[in-house]
Amino acid sequence: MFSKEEIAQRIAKEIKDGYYVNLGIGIPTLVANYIPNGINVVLQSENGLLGMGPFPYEGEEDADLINAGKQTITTLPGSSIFDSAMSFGMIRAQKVDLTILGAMEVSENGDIANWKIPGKMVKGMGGAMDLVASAKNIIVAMQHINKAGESKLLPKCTLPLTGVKCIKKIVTELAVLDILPEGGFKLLERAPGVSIEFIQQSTAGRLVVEGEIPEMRLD
Amino acid sequence: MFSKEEIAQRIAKEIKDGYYVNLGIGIPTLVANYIPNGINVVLQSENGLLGMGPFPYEGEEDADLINAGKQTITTLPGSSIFDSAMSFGMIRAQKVDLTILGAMEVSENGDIANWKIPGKMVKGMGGAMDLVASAKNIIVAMQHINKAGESKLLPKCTLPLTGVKCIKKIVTELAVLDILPEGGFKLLERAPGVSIEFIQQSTAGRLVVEGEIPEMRLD
Amino acid sequence: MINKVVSGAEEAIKDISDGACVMLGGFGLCGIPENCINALVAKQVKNLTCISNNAGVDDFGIGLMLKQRQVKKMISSYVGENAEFERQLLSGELEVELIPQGTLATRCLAAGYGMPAIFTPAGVGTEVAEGKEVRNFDGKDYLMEYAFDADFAIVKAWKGDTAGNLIFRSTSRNFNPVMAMAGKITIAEVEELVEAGELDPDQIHTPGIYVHRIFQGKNYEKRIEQLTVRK
Amino acid sequence: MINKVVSGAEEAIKDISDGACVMLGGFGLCGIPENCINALVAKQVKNLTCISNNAGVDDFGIGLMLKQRQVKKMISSYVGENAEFERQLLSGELEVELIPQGTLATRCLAAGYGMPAIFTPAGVGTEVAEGKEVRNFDGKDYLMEYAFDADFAIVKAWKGDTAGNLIFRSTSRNFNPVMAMAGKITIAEVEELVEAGELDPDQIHTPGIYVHRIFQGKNYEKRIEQLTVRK
Repeated sequence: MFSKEEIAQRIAKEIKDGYYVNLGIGIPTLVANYIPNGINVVLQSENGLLGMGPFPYEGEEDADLINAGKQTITTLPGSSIFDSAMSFGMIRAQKVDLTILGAMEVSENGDIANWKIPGKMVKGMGGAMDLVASAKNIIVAMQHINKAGESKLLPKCTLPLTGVKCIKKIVTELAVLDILPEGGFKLLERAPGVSIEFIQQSTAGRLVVEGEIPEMRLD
Repeated sequence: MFSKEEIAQRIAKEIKDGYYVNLGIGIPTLVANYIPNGINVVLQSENGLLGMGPFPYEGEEDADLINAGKQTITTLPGSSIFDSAMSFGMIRAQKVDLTILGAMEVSENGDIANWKIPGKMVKGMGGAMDLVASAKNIIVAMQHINKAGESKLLPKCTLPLTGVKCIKKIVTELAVLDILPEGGFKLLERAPGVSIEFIQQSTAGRLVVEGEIPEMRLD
Repeated sequence: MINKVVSGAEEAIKDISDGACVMLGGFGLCGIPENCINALVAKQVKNLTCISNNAGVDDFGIGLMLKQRQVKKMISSYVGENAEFERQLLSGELEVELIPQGTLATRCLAAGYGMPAIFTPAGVGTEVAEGKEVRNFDGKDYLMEYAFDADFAIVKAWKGDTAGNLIFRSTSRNFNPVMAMAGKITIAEVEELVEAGELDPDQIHTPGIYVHRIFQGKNYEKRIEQLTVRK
Repeated sequence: MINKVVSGAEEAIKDISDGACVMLGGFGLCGIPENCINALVAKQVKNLTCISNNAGVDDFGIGLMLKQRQVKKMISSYVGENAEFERQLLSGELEVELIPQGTLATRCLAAGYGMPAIFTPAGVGTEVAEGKEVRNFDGKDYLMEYAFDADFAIVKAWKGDTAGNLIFRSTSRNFNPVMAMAGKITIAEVEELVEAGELDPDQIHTPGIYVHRIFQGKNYEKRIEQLTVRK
């Protein structure tokens, strides 16, 4: 099984040179730590920044410079700042190459639910609905099974949706899976030591297993 | 009868302190010369400038700084520059208080034609259609009668329209007229020495004359 | 040039009265109009509809207005970082309309650019789409969303001049420029107010035509919500 | 940061081929991409659809392309400042679509902001409205106009950096930022190209994400169309 850090590390391998990438809160944020050397990537923060740099050193934080998670950050040489309308404009116009975000549930046709649990306090969707509706390439970083041991990869989402038919790829503690255009979770890789049977058992939606399924590699 | 300069001078009296004003090409451009002292006005040039200043002194012209008529101009303290989308954005959002433009024809219901003469080379509407469709207050500066002696204030425009039901006021070499909400040219003032009969005779559309019609004053 | 300067927050908000619809710039606590919020709290104006990406925290920002129950309705994309908000929401005292962040920004842009409605794919197929017109362009569905119609917009800029021109600093820009364009009356508080002519016309983010009142704020706290540093 | 620098105009336009739809920034001759236009003239690419507010003059700007009959169709708001243009138009060699200037700008904005269509009152009740959807909002009629879909946008900026960030100077900004956002491939020529990090992030007009190729142009003529001076 993979740790959160390893999920992030595996997702980082999907990032190609020259990509503009938007990272959601949680595991996706960790992806930034694993971008391979020699790969030039620009991180977009939807509150209005291209070229998000690392956290500042203590004492160098700037209250005017935060990311979409409201954390203090830094800029990089070549960064640019813009307003919220332009930020979501470039997202809608699909100028951002890759969006990585977390999910509570994903369905086998690519629907995602990640913003609301009925009966619980709702904090809001923030920019998630804009991102999933607009991005041409979305990878979900999530746990395969919830704390109650139930699968989060479902035939159909049970929670209120964030977006429909938008997710392309999922990386969990157990596996890497693509969403097939015709529906279904296509198993691509399994985490080291995790059997296909266990993945099958942990996937409530339709799992498609074809041929040899290699173990995920992080190198 | 009024000269072009006098038409401009009369229109300048309509400008109130604090107005943002867009001036079209021709007589409207001359209005800038007659804005009374003590009246603070900001001129908008739709190619992307607020706070248009006078023409530059010889040798001080800047190829990057022109107005919508492509003339070299200057900025003023407090000027701002923006792109064409924002320029027409503020026009559409009615942030510009007054638009002054020329016309080939105006109809008694406030339609205007000023961009195209069938059979002649068409140069295009530029920003005129945006301006007339958006502005809350439009004054037309025009000749009452054309070179052939025909009225340009008509029951209905004969030329292709630039905008419909948008003109509020007209100042010509003969008269100042309002367009009535229910249609009709309401005579407000006549140029010095011009009789109501002559204005009547020069107005093909419905002219409304009520009560005393004072002479236009320029002071 | 037209002079937009007022004496301070109190004068700037003097005609914001009970029941008004007010937009407030900022993202989290970053770039919020601290002086005007404090003045609204002091004025105790009630039944406000507030359009703001977030709702502040318990003891800062819009949270201060919530504490006094001055807000009837919040229109935001992300809220709930304060306990009082949650209490009022769950008890039904506070009405909340949650909308996608990009939709929020673009509905401001639409108002500022005189576009009555815009199309966005955000929310298609979700509860956000309920009751809204869906339209397909080139095989993709979009929701039609209307321009905001706010009585007042209150924004915070870094520098401003007497003509109302604004320059924002870093990511405190966020919603401020689009809201500045969207208010019927726009109030700007700035950290530094200069004479018209001192700002480079090429570097102005919000032209003065969109700003009706401007003043130099004071005692900016600029609280940091998530101080995060590296070793 | 991603490096967008190419060697010059020739490389920048190398894949613009016959029949392409190309947007060109500038207002009159102010802020036009002189180097790229010259390269397109040298390349003799044909049957272009050009989206540009104006069409240059006889011996400068897009006029040079018209002279060589490289343009099949012009989409502009104001043209006819050159005799060859008029000749080709009257003879039917050149197709011309005239659209209101604000509609032109906003259809660029729509493309750059991922909005498939926008509403504008410009042209309602005129021949511009023919065949277009009219929609009433709050008692006022608007035309629905579609976002542009251009293969290339070519813009001219004052300064740019290796990451593709652009800063424009004075009113040579005009259509350049909105077209920069609207091209599937955007090419920027700049008067001064600097390293990433040399431009203030707060002062960038066009973020590099919208720019695919950038180079420092040379021999800018910057011709003035209407030299007007005071005594």
